[in-house]
Amino acid sequence: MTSVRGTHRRKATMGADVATRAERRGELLHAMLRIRRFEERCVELYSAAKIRGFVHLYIGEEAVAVGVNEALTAEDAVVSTYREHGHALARGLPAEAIMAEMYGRATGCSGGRGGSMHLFDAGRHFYGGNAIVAGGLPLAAGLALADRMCGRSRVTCCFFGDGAFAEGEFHETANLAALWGLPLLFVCENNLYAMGTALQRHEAQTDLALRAASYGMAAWAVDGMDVEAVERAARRAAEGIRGGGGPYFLEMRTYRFRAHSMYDPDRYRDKAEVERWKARDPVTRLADRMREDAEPVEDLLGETERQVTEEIDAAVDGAERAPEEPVESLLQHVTSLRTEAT
Amino acid sequence: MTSVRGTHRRKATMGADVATRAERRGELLHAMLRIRRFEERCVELYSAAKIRGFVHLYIGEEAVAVGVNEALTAEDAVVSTYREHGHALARGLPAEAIMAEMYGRATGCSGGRGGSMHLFDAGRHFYGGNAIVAGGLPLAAGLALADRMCGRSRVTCCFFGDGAFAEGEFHETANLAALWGLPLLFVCENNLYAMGTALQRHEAQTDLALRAASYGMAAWAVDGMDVEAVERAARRAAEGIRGGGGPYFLEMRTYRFRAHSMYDPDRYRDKAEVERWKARDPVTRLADRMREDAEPVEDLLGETERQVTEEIDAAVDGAERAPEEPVESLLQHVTSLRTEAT
Amino acid sequence: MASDAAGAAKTTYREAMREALREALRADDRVFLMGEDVGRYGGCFGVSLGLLEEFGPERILDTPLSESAFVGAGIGAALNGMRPIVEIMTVNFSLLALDQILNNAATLLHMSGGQLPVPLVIRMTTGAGRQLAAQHSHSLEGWYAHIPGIRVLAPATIEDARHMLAPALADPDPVLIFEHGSLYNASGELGPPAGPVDLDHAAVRRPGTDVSLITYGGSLPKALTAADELAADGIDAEVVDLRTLRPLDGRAVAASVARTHRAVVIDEAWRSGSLAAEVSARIAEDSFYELDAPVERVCSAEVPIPYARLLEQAALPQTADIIAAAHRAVD
Amino acid sequence: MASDAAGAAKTTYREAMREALREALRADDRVFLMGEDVGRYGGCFGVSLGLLEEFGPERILDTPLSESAFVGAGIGAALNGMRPIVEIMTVNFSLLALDQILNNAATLLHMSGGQLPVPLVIRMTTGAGRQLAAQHSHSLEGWYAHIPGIRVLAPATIEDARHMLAPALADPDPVLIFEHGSLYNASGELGPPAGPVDLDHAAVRRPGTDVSLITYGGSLPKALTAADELAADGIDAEVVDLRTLRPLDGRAVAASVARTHRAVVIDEAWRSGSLAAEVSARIAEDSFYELDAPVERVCSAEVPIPYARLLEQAALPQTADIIAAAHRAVD
Ligand SMILES: Cc1ncc(C[n+]2csc(CCOP(=O)(O)OP(=O)(O)O)c2C)c(N)n1
Ligand SMILES: Cc1ncc(C[n+]2csc(CCOP(=O)(O)OP(=O)(O)O)c2C)c(N)n1
Ligand SMILES: [Mg+2]
Ligand SMILES: [Mg+2]
Repeated sequence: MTSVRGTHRRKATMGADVATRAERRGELLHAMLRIRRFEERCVELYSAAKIRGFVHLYIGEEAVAVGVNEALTAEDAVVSTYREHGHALARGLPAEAIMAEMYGRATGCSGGRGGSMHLFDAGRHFYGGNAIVAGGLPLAAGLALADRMCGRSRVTCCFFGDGAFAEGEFHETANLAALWGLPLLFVCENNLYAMGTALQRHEAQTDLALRAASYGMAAWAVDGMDVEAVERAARRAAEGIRGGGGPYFLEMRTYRFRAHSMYDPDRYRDKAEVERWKARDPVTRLADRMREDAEPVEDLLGETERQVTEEIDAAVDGAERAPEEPVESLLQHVTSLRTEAT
Repeated sequence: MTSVRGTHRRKATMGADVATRAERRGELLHAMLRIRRFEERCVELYSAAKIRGFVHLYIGEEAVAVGVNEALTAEDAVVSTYREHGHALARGLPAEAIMAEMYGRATGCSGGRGGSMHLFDAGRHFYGGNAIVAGGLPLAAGLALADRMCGRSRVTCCFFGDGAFAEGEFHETANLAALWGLPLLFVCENNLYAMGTALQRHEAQTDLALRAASYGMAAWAVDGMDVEAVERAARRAAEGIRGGGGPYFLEMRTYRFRAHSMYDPDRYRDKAEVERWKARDPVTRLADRMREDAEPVEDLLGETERQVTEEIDAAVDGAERAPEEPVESLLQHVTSLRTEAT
Repeated sequence: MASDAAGAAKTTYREAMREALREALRADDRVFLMGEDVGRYGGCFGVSLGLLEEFGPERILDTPLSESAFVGAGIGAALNGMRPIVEIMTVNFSLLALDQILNNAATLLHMSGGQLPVPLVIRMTTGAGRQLAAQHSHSLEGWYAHIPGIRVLAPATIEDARHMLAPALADPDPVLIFEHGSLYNASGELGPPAGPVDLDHAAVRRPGTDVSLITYGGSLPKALTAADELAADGIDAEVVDLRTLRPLDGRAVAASVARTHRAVVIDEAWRSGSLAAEVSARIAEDSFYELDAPVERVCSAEVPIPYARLLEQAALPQTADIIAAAHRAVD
Repeated sequence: MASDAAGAAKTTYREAMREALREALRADDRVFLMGEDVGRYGGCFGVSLGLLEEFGPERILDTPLSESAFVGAGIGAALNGMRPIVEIMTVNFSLLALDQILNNAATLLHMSGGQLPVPLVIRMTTGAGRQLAAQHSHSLEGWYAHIPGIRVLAPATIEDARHMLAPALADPDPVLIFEHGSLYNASGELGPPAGPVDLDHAAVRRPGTDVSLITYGGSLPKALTAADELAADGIDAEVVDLRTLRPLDGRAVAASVARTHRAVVIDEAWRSGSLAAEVSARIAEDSFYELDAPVERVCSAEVPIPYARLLEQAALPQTADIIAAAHRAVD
């Protein structure tokens, strides 16, 4: 099983063959920092009005996308939300394709039609990018159903938030997946808030793994700020799914360090709460662990920052120089064959 | 607390004052037989094309409507489904108003506009009659919310089927009710089938009470073929709700003896299964229990049959002679004030 | 289906649909049928009776009551190489899946810049007339015809019931098929196939010169009856069956109006905001200088469809209403 | 809100809505506001900011993400004596509650033979123009205007934002209010109230004699700008703001067309099956002999609204399109 990661990165394998622990951790660190820095650049570009629309940052939650992705192969499918830069980057979408998309350029990963909330990459089985909360879940069940029907041993991984848990679509999909034993990995990113509404104000039972288990599927809560814990849990779940164990549910306990979106003045959270969670920053946490384990980290960090900056600079540069999608192509892709006659 | 029951019946009180056990059982028997015979007459009238549309029979499930109703006061609200003759009769809607409705007459309890699936009685807080599976659940939460907001100690009782359990609306309503502690009694009539789909083919976890409990509300399974067991459970739940204990969930294990609707050739069930359940007929079961307890039952049964027949004869007679709703009134009640300008 | 010597077979609309399903399931392993009670029950209107026995539970999937999830699952399966046919029992319940249809099925192709076509067929029953009351009598296909990215079909004849499914499955994009509940028992001869149905064009079901009766689906039989009766009054009505509600064949409509100069649009939906409004607007806009009289619309009264037979019949478009409208247009 | 000496106050559409909510909550204990993030967050577009602090969590209810349940709960609460105002963040998400709105809110009164009026107000944002892409840019108010039993409002001015809520709450039946997202920041003077807004009638926002520009909601400012520019070309355009999309004020439309004999209908929805189709059809049907030219429709391109600014702008009706259509109608 090959993990799918960012561009020009060496592929890691699950076995004990190649990578030492330090190397593996270095890769995880790289993957997380890449997301972090990419999004920080997005903020700047948003302020500079280069990027528009709704943009939802993943900063703080990087361990989830990166850790889960370690358990997926290039054949597996990912269904995501509007907060999906991290998922897309971890999945291996080129930073430039994502950046160009946010610039609304023709070279964007959705041809400029999607923007931040709708990143797609059919070749990488990255099915987007859904801005209807919980709207990706039924779709993910269908991807998994097709795999089962065709006897493929793929996993479909569906990311969604704690807020999505309350929607009827979650319930219907969980029931369907458990009933039919679908090869579906539910990854609930419980960041304790649905926009401004705290978990305990939108869920009667705040132990989401417990609730999910009631459908009769394996379900665990995971420390979503610990990328290695995420990876372990995701691997175990993915193996279970590949072995025919039906759907698995992972509740990732995580936190977003930034506001819900660029428009959100973030009035509903206690600053102290945010600080407490920042103390568990998945990037520094992994770096600290490496230090504790006497693994070389300072140089690595410096080199990683350099590589990441270089990649993002190139991405921005590419996006800046990319062509706009011509207005004449507006009606293209409404349907596959005809230009929409109406 | 006064129980609300069929027409011209003596009101029973909860206390130990009036009714002996035999008398109480006699009343339950009467209420169940009334539903049974009413629906048997419906079948005849349907064959004679007096009644049209979709008609869903409750035969076999009478203990649920009758037992639950014992726990409700005249102030409490009931939200029902398209299989609601039993709920409506137990609630005290006059048989004639229901029959006239099925005849499509002006004197019907919905002015002929609703038919079998849409019985209403605002005065009796009987909110229908919903033919969208699970569609009544959100509405019931709202009734309960208003009661809580106004400090009323009413219970809103919402009936729905096992099939409805899979719909997103159930999940959303269960979460909302448990989260907000609404005075809502969920009564899930688990008759093991949603149309032709057996419970184990539509629910991943077939223990519905267990699943409901996962929302953090009290939830029990009840023998829905035993009217006294139903009554006990419903009373306990209603008391809990009135005491501020939030929503309760009762899974009534029951069975429909007839096909899903008049159109259903009932191909998907094992005849032996139907027979096994018929052996647990709630009417004969209660009668048998009375016999075991040496309570007089034969005369009572005879007298009850006589009364019920008389009532139903009168209902049919009334419906037959009732006026059609004039076609000129078609646009009435589309809106309250204006005749719908468009 | 009983065949006579000439090869024409007596069949019903229901059987024709079933034959179309059977043929599709036989022809392509990627095709499967999914929905509530399509299997053991045989379909709520009996359309899929016997298919479970023939094709097995891996290809005829009974779903839980969860319209959003199983329609969404159809979309996902279509994205992932299958050719699902999803049955929603009736259009009334399709509202619960409308988000999936609009925001995923219809939108993914464009939103992904052309990467994700969704070759999905969704079938559902529509319409009133059987005293099923307000929540079971909607005619909402006009709403679906508003959505870019999907194709909307309304087979009104036994031929179309039999032969529209194959080209619908061949379409790389989502296709919605609306089957009017009153048509299932319609029976007639089914001739030898005239090739796959052309899904881009309306059909003139009866040529005429005095007035165009433009309709689709369950209202077609009423329009044809009206045309017969109008003929007795000396009015030669042309009957146009739209067949495809999206993309709408505006040219066929304009061509008919160019012949007759008068038009009546018949649609069982509520009048305001109906598909008939779109057709009427197009005629007025595109055939303004051809029209000799205002376009007439014959639609349902704007009222939740009532149960009582007389009220229901009064609410729905009737042959007499069509005849009266045609007279108004012609006089 | 800053008042000047004359009593006119400078305010925004957003503040006007908020004032209307505040007034309603103060005036009637039965009124409460419920929806996603209406409380602690202050409303996703900031409309209800501060109301939680003023009225407390029993009257400003943050709900879970469950559109069907909380809209249905609004219906139930309305049936049981309350006067709920339910906010759905945007019309895009309202699809998840459409079954409740159509099959319960709009239908219960009639289906119960007049026993169960539903005095419920539902507010939601609609429209495109802010690069929010395909799933956040719908203009589906036309669908709602198809439903018998409800009233559909589209306040396009600060006055209407301020003064439509009270009569909406006084209506014994469900009222849907569509607030175009591009209007929230519109600012202007709010004069002293001219009495409650008449919810049955359209308003002529600019009288004219040469052509009627008929529109509503977020397209009104564009139509007014177009009228100004047309005036420079010597074309005197009348601008009609429909305000109430159901029941539609057909008389006001006909009266305007009787004055101008030419009409352009502007609507941000996709053209086919838009509300503009209904308006166009009505004009063609009711004002056939008044019309000197085909009705023009200026609508959105039939495409999921794309993110990229140029594409999005190309998809939406623009002032220049309105001007061009008016020229076509007049020439
Ligand atoms: C059906 C629907 N309702 C409401 C919204 C508006 N909205 C966007 S994100 C969001 C919060 C979602 O919270 P959660 O699922 O926890 O994900 P998070 O944003 O925390 O990652 C809301 C209410 C939406 N996009 N879709
Ligand atoms: C949303 C919706 N989907 C489908 C149907 C068609 N339908 C009517 S009753 C029914 C089965 C419901 O089963 P259950 O909830 O168990 O109730 P029961 O009929 O057994 O009492 C179905 C599928 C419907 N009315 N509404
Ligand atoms: Mg969250
Ligand atoms: Mg059942």
